[in-house]
Amino acid sequence: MGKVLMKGNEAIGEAAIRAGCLNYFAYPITPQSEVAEYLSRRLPEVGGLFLQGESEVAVSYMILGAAAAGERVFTTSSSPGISLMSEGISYIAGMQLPAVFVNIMRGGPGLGGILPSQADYLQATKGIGHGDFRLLVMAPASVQEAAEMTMKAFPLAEKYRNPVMILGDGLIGQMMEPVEFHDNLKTKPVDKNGWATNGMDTRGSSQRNLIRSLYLDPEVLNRHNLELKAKYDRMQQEEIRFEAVNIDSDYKVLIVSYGTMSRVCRTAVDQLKAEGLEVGMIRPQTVFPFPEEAVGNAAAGKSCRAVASIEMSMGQMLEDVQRSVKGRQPVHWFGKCGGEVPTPEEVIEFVRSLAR
Amino acid sequence: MGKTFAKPEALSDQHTHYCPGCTHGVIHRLVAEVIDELGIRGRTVGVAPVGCAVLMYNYFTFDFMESAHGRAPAQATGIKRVRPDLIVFTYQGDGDLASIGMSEIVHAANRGEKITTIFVNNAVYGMTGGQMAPTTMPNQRTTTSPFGRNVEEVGMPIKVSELLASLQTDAYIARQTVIYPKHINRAKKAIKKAFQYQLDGRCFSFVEIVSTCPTNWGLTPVEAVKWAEEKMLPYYPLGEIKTPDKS
Amino acid sequence: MEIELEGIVVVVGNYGSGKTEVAINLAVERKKAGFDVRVADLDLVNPYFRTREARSLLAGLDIDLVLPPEDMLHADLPLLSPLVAGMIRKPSQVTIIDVGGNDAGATVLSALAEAFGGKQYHMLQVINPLRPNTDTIAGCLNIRGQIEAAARMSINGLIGNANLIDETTPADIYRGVEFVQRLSKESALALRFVTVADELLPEIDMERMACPVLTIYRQLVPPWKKARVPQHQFNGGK
Amino acid sequence: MQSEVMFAGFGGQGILLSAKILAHAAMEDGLEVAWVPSYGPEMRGGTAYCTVVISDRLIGSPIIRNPMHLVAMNRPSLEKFAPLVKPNGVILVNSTLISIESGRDDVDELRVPVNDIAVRLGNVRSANIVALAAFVARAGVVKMETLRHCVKEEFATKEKLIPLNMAAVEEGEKAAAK
Repeated sequence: MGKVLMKGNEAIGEAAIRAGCLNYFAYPITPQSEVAEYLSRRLPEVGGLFLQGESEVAVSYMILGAAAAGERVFTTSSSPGISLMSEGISYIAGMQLPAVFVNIMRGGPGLGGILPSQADYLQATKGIGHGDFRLLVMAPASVQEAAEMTMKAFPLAEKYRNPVMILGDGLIGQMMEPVEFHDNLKTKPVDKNGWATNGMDTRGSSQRNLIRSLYLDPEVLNRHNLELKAKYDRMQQEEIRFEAVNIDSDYKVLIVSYGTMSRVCRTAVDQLKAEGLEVGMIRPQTVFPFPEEAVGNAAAGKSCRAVASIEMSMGQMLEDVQRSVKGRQPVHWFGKCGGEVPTPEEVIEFVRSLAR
Repeated sequence: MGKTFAKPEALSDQHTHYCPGCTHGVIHRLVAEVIDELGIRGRTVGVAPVGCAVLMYNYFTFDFMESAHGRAPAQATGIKRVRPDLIVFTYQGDGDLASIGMSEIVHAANRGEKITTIFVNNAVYGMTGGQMAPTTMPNQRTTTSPFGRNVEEVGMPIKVSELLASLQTDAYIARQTVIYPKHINRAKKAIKKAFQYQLDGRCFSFVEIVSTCPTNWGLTPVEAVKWAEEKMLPYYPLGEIKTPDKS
Repeated sequence: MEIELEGIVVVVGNYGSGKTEVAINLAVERKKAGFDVRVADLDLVNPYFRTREARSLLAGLDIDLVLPPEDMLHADLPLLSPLVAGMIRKPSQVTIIDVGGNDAGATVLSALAEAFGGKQYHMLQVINPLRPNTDTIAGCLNIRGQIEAAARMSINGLIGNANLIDETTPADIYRGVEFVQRLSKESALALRFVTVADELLPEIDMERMACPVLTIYRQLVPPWKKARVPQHQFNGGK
Repeated sequence: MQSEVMFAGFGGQGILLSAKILAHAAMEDGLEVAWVPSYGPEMRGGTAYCTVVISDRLIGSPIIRNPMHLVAMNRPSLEKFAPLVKPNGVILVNSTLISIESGRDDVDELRVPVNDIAVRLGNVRSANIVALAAFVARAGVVKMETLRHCVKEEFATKEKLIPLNMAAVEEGEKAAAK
């Protein structure tokens, strides 16, 4: 199959099917309702399950139940809906279940607006629910990448027995671009008989499985948390992904930007280069784990004079960038968060001001 | 006699943590007996609530999972929809099911999820220390209704079974109790019927069990049984409230 | 003056009145005075600062402590162990029952009415006049009424426990004694003893104390503090 | 080489659809493409607009303040967006509904009465295809042949609409030639 022109939302739905996930529970919310609309037609064609839940809260527990039963499962939502799911996500992390959540972010706080935003960065990367846990978070910058990351999310969720999040924004969901589905990203689910509550007969076992997050003994709960932490540490070792743009040049300014915002920054980098100002960019493809070392090394480049975190939020990723730069350079922030995506011209003007 | 008192295979050896006079132990046993009798232990998944029965998974010998407060029916939906061959039940109290989880139970029932719910109604939040529940009786004193449930302020107790029965989707809905030995057989029959409807792929099935909480009611076990009989049963009448066969 | 208490001692009071600290230290004192002592943790309403915090101290002194099963100690569950009814039915020389706060905590006593049936007991209300709601005589009597109604048992004695924890001064102690004596007169409830923290004891003029004194070696301390160790010469605070 | 085409008009004028067909054609021509809608309340009645970015290399920002070209289906969109078009771009004006001019002398202003043409063809709803074809014929951002193919494919599931829309393509192309 060659390229097809698809909306990001549709591509995410199709990618999940291609990845071998045939179970989808969801609740509609703009700007990601197309995923549900697409899958409500598409999943029955492939013998899959589509169910619209009564709320995002309920959906998060349908996901939990299906994941506990050992099946691949995912859902999609947007910022306010993800907040409602955060309770279930916390349980899923505590129970060490694999599941995939897609957040097509919109502006907030509160009802905010339906236009694109990256306002849930901290929520996604620092602790989306109660308790000590992390999600593995991937941030696509194109429809193609949204599809690929969705496909990769399932084996990663199973590898770590942890929820994985695709952190897109309204534009990634709504934009159409050509997309190609690569069959080599299709994976078989791992054997889950060791822990899934899929019925003893299914496993041919007389040992029952128990799935819980309740540990009354404080020492046992501490051990459980250490076990979780070890997984997050391992993600730091094995899962960091990023793209480096124009990093071989003698860049004076380093941009760190992800998702839709990084596309805008890329145009700015190209135009500034044409004008004779070299600008480098690190584009995190995983925002947890964050490419701390790559950003730190790039910031230490000998010609680098300033670092800018450019985001569609009020300096949320900035904290990770500052942490990575470790004081070696001044770190600046530029962004907007009302649904309006900063234009290349605005980014150019800001970067020029840093280079002066 | 010996046979009746043998421990069901579905029940573990562990002693329960329940207070003297609490009916959870009896209801657990009935569920276990039914699962044994239907021969479905190997394909049953239980969903435990938040409430006094939060640790109930310790007392059974088949697959079990914990749920968050009120969410068990959504979770059971998730399991059942992806594995329709499994037998899935939730076991919930009145705070869990009728308050924080009202939305989940209503929609699971209305979708006609082929799951079974055992609903233990003792008119009080047990776990958190005897606070008012949606099913607390008028004028009943609890730690958050110290002057008695004022129905002018907080409304009448919710009759969950009747509420669910009003949905137009097919369902099996029954209310029983286990406060006196004479009730226990009827309760077990209702539970068995509920599981049978699920096994047959028929409909959502729901059994409410009117129960006691001597510790939080501040009554002796004997008094608690009397209180349930005199105060609760007239308001929460026993029997089959809805069957799919009648609709 | 010596503390005189034998048989079943039920310790009740409002939230934060210091019931548990009193119950633990009373158990230690009675043990040192030569009695067989058992303690039941009957606080089902508050998951923090319960008798169970002092279980190693009590075990070291060979004081039997009835608790929910070990694996349930941190459960947010109202676990009424059937053992409690048993120890009321067959009390040891001193059986101390540490009840939860307010009427909510006392409700469980009502569920144990059968075990108490016909038995003599001391039901002592702990009063800290430096707590809200028990800073007036009327307040104390109001709480007494609520607890008695919930427990369906009668309070028949008082324990004065005036303290501001680390900030307690001798003046607080003297004023506290006066207060509980006045309360004792107006309510006709016997004042069984008052408490003084061991650190404060050297500053107290015992001549001014017109009732027995129980020394409190604080056990229920936050994690950054160490519990006090009861001294061997402990002898009822005389 | 990158060009950006902004389609703008009332909701319901088929703005998103003609943009999508253009995006599809660009993809078929082997170009990089991004179709970027404005979504939200304006989709339902007010001014709707949609941008198609076409490039022979990786597309950076899909957010375009100054498009190369504009297809304006109603007067508010011409007033709003005409000043933003880059010099030497094409502005297609739906002259059936727009009496004013763009006011630009540095662009190629193509005035086509697309609604009138569509009505003459038998269905006013084909106006968007007339406009698309006229625009492509003038601006040459994709091959006409590819466009024809993509229009046919778009209506593949509603086969009886194909003749009407193919006629719309022909008439649009003709109008641009005049």
